[in-house]
Amino acid sequence: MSENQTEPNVASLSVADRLAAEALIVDVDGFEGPLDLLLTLSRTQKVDLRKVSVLQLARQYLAFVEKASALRLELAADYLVMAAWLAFLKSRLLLPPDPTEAGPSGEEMAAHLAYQLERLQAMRDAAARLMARDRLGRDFFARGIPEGVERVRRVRYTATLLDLMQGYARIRTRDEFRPFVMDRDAVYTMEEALGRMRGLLGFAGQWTDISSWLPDGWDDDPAKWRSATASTFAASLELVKEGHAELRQTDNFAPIELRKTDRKSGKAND
Amino acid sequence: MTDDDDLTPGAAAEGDEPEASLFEAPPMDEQERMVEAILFASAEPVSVRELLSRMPHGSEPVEALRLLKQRYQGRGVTLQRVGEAWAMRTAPDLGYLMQKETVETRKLSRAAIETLVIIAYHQPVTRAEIEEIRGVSVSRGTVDQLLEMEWIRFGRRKMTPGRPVTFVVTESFLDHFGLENARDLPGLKDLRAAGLLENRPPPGMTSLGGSNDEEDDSADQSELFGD
Amino acid sequence: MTDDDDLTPGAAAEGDEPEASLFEAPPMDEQERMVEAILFASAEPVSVRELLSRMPHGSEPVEALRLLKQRYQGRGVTLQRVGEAWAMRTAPDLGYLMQKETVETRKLSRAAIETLVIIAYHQPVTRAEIEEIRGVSVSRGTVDQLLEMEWIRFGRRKMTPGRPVTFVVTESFLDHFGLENARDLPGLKDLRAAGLLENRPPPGMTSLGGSNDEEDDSADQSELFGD
Repeated sequence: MSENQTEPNVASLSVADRLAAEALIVDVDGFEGPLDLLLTLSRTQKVDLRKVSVLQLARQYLAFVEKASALRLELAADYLVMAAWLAFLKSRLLLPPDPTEAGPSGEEMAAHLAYQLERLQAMRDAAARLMARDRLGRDFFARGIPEGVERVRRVRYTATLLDLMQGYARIRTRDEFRPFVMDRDAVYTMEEALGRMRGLLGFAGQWTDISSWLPDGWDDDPAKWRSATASTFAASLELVKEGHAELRQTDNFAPIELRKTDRKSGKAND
Repeated sequence: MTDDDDLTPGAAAEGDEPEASLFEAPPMDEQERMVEAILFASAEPVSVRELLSRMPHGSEPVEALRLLKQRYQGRGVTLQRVGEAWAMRTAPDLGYLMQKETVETRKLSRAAIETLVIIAYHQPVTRAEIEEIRGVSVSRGTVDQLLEMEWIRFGRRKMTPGRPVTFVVTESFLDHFGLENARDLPGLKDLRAAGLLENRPPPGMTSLGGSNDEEDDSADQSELFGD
Repeated sequence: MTDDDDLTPGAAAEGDEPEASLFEAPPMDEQERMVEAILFASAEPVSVRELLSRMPHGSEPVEALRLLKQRYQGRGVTLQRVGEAWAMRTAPDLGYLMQKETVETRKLSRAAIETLVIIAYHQPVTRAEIEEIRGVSVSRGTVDQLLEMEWIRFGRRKMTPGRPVTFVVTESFLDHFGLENARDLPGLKDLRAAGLLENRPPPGMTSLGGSNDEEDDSADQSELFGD
């Protein structure tokens, strides 16, 4: 439908318009989209944007697109979408309103387009004013030798109760799992027992309970007592074997007694 | 100079505790010296909060700033408010003496300038809204460039479908253009009065939740530019 | 402040022509503003010659410097001579404002935790005893750190040869860990129940050593915290 209507319109463009359109075609890449192009076109109307004739603008735009396609310029899809929309708008504006048709009226659509153009222009004016302001590093300046703020870092250490507990657990478990070594202080060796008994044997003319042969300080702690007793008994057996002593036990679990051998005699008991 | 009302004690209260200090605060003229030294030393604006944290307990930097601003009135260096912060800057009329210090700012493309301005005047604004205003899609590079220059940053998401991110301008944008705050943008009031800062939906779109959008916007804007 | 004599007109004469200029030089207070702005914005100290070259014809920077120096006397910023040049510097007595203290919270090292926990469980305990329990020597730094944090302190000397000092935990240690007294520290059994001691001890070892130890502990502790 736009075909038929745009044809005569192209012809009706003023010379000035046509020159403008041609100029535009040359820098088509320079436009920031269809709205920018429309804004530029509207300037040729030399009117307040609020009074711009959207119908005329639509014609100019469509003519521009027409021209561009005639010159085989590749127009971005945006431009073509806008062209289609403007063609639709134009038809709405030209034809009497159809009460059965839903949607906004041509006037509403035109008003919105005018608003968009005005808003874009307003932003451009604002941009010009903003960029013309005094600017830092061009018109006013910051301190040239800033004195940096020295960061003083203070470290605060923290720990939680859980950290403590884990630390304690770590220490305790480490103790429990150190490589196994015999705890020597609780062990009375047979060599020690033998040495001690050889020295004392000369005084043992009478039967004496071997528990009295235990060294001092080894009878209060059960572990030490056990060790000393065992070693003393083993040492006694060794002395008997060597023939220096004899042992006897009068009954089961009775004390084991020992004395040195003066004369040749057998063991008292088993 | 017109915003001395911003320096009322009320404005200070926000950041600090309503102290009954154990230590006596230094005399006000000493506090003024302190603020002077801190601002002088920094090339960047210094916030009131930062001043408070660096000055002795019980100090009133806002009052000190007020006095200092008076003292530097008309001098070669002036006290300039930048958003929530303050900076010392040379007087703009002496810019011609400073050719040596002039820094060549990267030339911004027209697209970048327009995008920046739309963000400044419409903030917080979504990418879709910027595109709607410019009538063309916003290239990623443009936004990246502005973000990199630290003139814009992301604002909070909009409460509309898809929760799109918004853009707002930064303190260093204000600093660069010598603006005390975003309300001081040239012509902002007129533009708003003319209805040119509305996010007016195309006709026929209204029923689609466009009106909701508008409510959000005006709420956001009045929060930011509110006066 | 002691070098005001450098700012006598004589010193200025060296660099510039004593001409009766065609253009009228700006008023002195304007020149003062200019010097102020130039010194403020310059990235390095500025010589009188440089000031002359940047200021309008007929200006007298030396006089302007003298006035400016007076103006900044006693302020938070001072005008200082740096070799042959001039610069603005923050007043030396306000140097402390140029520091910003940040507090960083860090976890106590494993060595420190172990030392601390041994002191807590075995107090009063000598350094030699700590080393014996930990199986490694205790570094001076670790003990100093704990002393500095005020989590441990010196207890009385032990009545053993050499009368070594002992360490005990402090009130603030108890405070920090929410303990009423050191006896509230969980025992080995509690730790095991809580799964902190997962591995089973060799059979027969714990019942003996463990219980003894714990008895020892409480004996030691009651000596200190006794009630």
